[in-house]
Amino acid sequence: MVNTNVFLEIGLNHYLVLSTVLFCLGMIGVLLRKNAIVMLMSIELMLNAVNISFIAFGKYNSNIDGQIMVFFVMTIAAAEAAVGLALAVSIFKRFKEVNIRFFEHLKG
Amino acid sequence: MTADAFLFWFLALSTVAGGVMVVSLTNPIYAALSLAFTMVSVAAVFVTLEAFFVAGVQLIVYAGAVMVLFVMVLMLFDLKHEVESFARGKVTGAIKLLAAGLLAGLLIGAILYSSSGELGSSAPQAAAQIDSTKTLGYRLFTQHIFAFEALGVLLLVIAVGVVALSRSKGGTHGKH
Amino acid sequence: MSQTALMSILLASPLIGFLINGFRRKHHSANVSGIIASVAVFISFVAAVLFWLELQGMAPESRSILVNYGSWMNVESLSINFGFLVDPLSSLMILIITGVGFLIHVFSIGYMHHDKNVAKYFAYLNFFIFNMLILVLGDSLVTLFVGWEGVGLASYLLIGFWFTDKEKASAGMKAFITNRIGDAAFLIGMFIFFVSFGTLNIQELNALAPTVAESTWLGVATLGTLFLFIGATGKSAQIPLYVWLPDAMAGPTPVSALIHAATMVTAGVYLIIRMNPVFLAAPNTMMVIAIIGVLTVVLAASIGITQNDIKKVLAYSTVSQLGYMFLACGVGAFTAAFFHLMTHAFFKALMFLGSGSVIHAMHEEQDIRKMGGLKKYLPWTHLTFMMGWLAILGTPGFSGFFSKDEILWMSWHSPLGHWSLWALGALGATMTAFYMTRLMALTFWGKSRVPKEIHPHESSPIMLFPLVVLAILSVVGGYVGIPHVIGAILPGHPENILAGWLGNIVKPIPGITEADAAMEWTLMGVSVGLATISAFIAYTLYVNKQEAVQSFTNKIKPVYELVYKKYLVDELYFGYIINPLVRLSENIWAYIDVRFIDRCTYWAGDLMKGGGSFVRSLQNGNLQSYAMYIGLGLVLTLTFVMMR
Amino acid sequence: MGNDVFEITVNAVKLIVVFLLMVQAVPILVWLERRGSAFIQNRFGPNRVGPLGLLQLLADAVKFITKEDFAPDKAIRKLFYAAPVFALIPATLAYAAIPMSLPFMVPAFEMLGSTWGPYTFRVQGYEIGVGIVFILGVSSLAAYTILMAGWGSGSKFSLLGALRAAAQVISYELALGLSIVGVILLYGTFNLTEMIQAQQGPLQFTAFGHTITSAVSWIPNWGIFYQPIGFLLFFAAAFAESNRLPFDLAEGEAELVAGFHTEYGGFKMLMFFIGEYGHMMIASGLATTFFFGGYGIPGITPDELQQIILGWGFSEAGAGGLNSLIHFLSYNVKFAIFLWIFIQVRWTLPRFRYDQLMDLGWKTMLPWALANTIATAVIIYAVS
Amino acid sequence: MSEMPLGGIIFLTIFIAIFGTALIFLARAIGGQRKNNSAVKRDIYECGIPGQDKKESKVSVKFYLTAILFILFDIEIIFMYPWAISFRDFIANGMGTPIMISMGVFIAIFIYGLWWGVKSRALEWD
Repeated sequence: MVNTNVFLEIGLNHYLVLSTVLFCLGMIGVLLRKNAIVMLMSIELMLNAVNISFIAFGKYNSNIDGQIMVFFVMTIAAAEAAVGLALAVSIFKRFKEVNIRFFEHLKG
Repeated sequence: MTADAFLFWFLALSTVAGGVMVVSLTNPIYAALSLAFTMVSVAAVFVTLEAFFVAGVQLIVYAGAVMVLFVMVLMLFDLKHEVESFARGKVTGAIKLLAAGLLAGLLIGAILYSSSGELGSSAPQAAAQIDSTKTLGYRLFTQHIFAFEALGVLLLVIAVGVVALSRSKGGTHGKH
Repeated sequence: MSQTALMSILLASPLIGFLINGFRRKHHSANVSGIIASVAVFISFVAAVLFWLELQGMAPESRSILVNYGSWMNVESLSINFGFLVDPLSSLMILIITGVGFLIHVFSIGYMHHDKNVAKYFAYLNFFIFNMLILVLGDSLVTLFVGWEGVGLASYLLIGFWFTDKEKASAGMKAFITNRIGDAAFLIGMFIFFVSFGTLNIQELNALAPTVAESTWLGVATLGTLFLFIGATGKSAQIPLYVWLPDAMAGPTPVSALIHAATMVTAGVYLIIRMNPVFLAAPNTMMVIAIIGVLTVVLAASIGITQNDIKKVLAYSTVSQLGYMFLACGVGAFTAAFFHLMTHAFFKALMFLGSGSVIHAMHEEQDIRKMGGLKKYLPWTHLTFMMGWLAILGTPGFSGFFSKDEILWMSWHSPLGHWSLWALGALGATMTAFYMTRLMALTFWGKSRVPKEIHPHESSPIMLFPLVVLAILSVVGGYVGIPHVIGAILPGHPENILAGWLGNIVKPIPGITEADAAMEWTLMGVSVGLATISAFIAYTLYVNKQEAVQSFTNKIKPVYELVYKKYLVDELYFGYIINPLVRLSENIWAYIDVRFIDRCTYWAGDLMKGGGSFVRSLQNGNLQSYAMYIGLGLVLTLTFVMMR
Repeated sequence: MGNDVFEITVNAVKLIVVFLLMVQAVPILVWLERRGSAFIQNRFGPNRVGPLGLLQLLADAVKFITKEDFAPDKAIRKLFYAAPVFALIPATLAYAAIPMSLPFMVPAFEMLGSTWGPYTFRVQGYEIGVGIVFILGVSSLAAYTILMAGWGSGSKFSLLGALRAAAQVISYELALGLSIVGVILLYGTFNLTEMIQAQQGPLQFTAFGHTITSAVSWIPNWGIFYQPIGFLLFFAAAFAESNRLPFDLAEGEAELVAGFHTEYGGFKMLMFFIGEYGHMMIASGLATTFFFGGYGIPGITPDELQQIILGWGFSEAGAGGLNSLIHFLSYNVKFAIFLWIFIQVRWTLPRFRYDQLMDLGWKTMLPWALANTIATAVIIYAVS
Repeated sequence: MSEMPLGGIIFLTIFIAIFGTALIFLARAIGGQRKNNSAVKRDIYECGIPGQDKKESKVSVKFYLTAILFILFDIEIIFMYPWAISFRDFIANGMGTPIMISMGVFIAIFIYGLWWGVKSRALEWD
């Protein structure tokens, strides 16, 4: 059932689908990119996608807690980026390389 | 409603385009700049959802701080020439793409499936959000006060950890 | 102030003191650390006094304050709260702990002045006070056990405080391990009670126990109380687990006074008094307790006669006095036991601190053969020590007299008692008089045998202050429990305040008859007379005729040697218990462990290894493969959820 | 943006006008700066072209636009050309959010056969509820411009200059952000217009439920009297944010040539100029708004002025328009004073060393801003 | 959307982008581009010696450390904004003391972090 209103009446679902698409884009980035820093960036993308759904749910349920959660997610994401980049810099100083193919030491 | 719809589709397009560029551009600096663009677009999406303060914070924290850090670090590294940007192995690559695609499909399916329920594309309840930032502050400092303080401690710990990391002279594989 | 807040202050104050001193353990100032610790304990003491006053204001039947901090564990039928109970018994006990504890903290400021780890020392002391309070106030056996273990730990740490000395460190180990045996028995006793009564709350146990009163040896109450009693012998140094206490004298002397004389070692007695309805329900256990108690009295007193180390003498004296308390418990005279616990806390803490003062003056010399004539160097120490001596002797009018004679009388008079118990108790009292007089004579009186290089000096006022306070308490402490028969002839007929105070806690001995005043006076006269004679003999012998003592000991050398070597109990334990156990465990290890269990595990390990090498191929160290597994798992989960 | 074609059109035109206002201010400022610096340094400055050298502006514009468009070989062309364009965006977006005067009402009127209005147009690009947060967020994007230019030039001087500038900008953003917390505490809002409204009328303190009005009625109720330390910190941080002397470490000539725009010339250079002066203007506008009553006039409230103008015989709408105009002038006077202070400081103070600069930001201004915040909170808590 | 006219912002952004790009092309059209510049002119700026690539220049790691610390402190400051804006409401609701205490704890953590950063010489530029 195709409804033209799908394009004109913007509702919760639109935002959720947008969030899903962004999330999976970020997931592809994490799975496929070899540069550790780009992987970190893809993770940020995923977190942003989740934030969109948080705020959309918050708005359509009239609950401000969604925004507070986003606030927290942003904080944690920034903290994660800080630590991740500090690690990346340490690794770069040591190996002159941030391609994760060179760090496959963690295996059984 | 058409203006809102137009804005949404415009923003959705720019967001997704930015996301695609992040994943596909092989020069990490371009990828980072695309991500910054995506962040700004997401902030705009927040505005369409009437989360004004969070949108501002998204600009300040994500676009203005985190991504600047990414760009700075990439410039420090000078990683213009990437030997290989994408993972080797056609089979695993296909499986990975398939997994992501399946996940997207399943999630969208789930959203559409559940939309026949109560959370359909109905308009939001007309809540009297007189000043959403004040409400946000009120909730943050009453309901979520512990998380708030814990985050303060977390940030402190991370500051300490980052400084310690930047001092370290190498990994666990012996020292030069 | 609400009771919860008061309780919080009472408990938290020493804990905070412990934390402060623990965190500043690198500091070396005895004054600062000591004042922090002393103030912490003093605050607790004030809280204890306030509790006591609050109880005073209540009706005698309802004197009980239960402070519940919430649920600790709640598993099926086991439900334990962080509950702390203040009733007449525990209120007196916390007064003793914090009061005497405070005095000993103050004494320590002077005594530990030159030590480097003084902050650590005070931290441990505060830690001990905190755990002792938990032990005393805990309203269930589990809470009590927490404190029980905590004081054990504090005791271990403090005995081995100078752990760089190997002997002292191993003394701490010995105390700890010996206590473990008792603790194991304590736990078994607890399990027995829980299985049979379904609760570990002391109040509920006390209420439930009389319903199972029995006379067999294998009944619930008998077995449970027996195991608890074994636990008590461990903590309170009774036969057969008393061996750790004399060695525990390796710790600093104030520690010996606080932990190994006044408070911790009385925990076993306190446990029995606390649960007296349960123990009364098991007459066989009571008999065992009385016998063990009286045997300990005699054994420890006889060893005490031969010892030459001032602290060892006091240690055996402590063991022997604890024996009296158990004797009193065994014959059902719980009030008398508690009375003696209290007076003993005063005079024994006094004597230990006095000995600390002497040792301090003698520059860490503990051998009484190298002392003598210290009276003129240490007038205050001598005076206060003499008060303790008079008290322990049972001199009429001093505190020890009232409590000890109460015990002796009850051991004769109680339906659970026996004339032989009295006889052995009186013998113990005679021996006590002898060795304490000997100690006095060799240390303070007679000619000085002090080596020339040592110049004894009186201690600082900060150390004398606790001595004086405790001396006063040793003298007047007995007047709270004047026996009925003496009260009857005194003007105004003072009542036995203590018995009245504890009336609702301590159950009366079943089937006790009206006291025979004439008989009581006679027995009192006999024991006092015997003690006087023996003290007099000791005085003449050790002040004037030391040669006679020498020649006498030479004549009975084998016996003397046996007693001097503490009846070779340590050697017995080593030869017949510890070494065989070690050999047995070695064999068990060699045959069962190596040949059977190890082989099973190797086999299982090989199996796992085979499987692992397959799974390992999945774990290739590539982060993105791992992420892919997560993603695939997500897809599968979602599919499953959607299909449902 | 509006509910009908007319309003949307007016608003769009208004936005473009605001942008052009900002752009055209730059040559004037450049001229002012050159003449001003010459005055300070006892020189003449540009005085040949036109009266007082005023036509120098035009000459400069012609020169800029006729320069050869040039990029070095090692430059990354995409970034190199995109950076100056992006330099305009954050400054303009932020500047458009600052209210410049009272809104003016347009009564309903007939046009093309239908009734339009009534309308209320604000004299600013757009009104934003979370104004401060928006301005901070947008101006934090300026770091990208710097980094893009530095990286895109392919020169080590540019890169070093860009990194320095970025590190400096973000360091002072902390002090800037924190110095504003006191202002937010004071007014309890993020909205700039509400802040200006709170500053109207004579100075009055409210403590313990009593209101003490200043004895001298013409002293305005400005934020500077409540937040003097906040103002100093804000203004100093704003200097550093706009990379002006004494904080222009990004372009220390002796070490870095000209910083991140070493390789730029001609019109691209001018765009960076516009961006930089734009930041100056934002800082001046915000300082005016936070601490000096915005477009308000000391001693008289807009309503009183409206009554006075009505007394001159104007219609309601005409009086409103004139009122707006007078307030716009009031705003611009304050605004110009701050801009002059910027220029004066640039030609008065010497440059900091880089370590001094970072120390000042992290170890002096940040603690002071924090102390200011705490003090403000405690006082507000104590008096209410 | 009354609180943030998104349309206006986007319109202005796009307008400036187009305007700026147009100006650049205009300048290029007027100023022109020469095809045969000398190698020296096409090189990046250097003072008297052959040009050095930016890759060879070493950049202090301090820059990124400063940036990371900036992020962390920036978030803490951002957390103060909702507090600042609702502070008067809290006081009006009689919740002044709890909010003062909780923010006091937070600011204490902030101050400790700053103090630690200064003490550990992470903020030293030498």
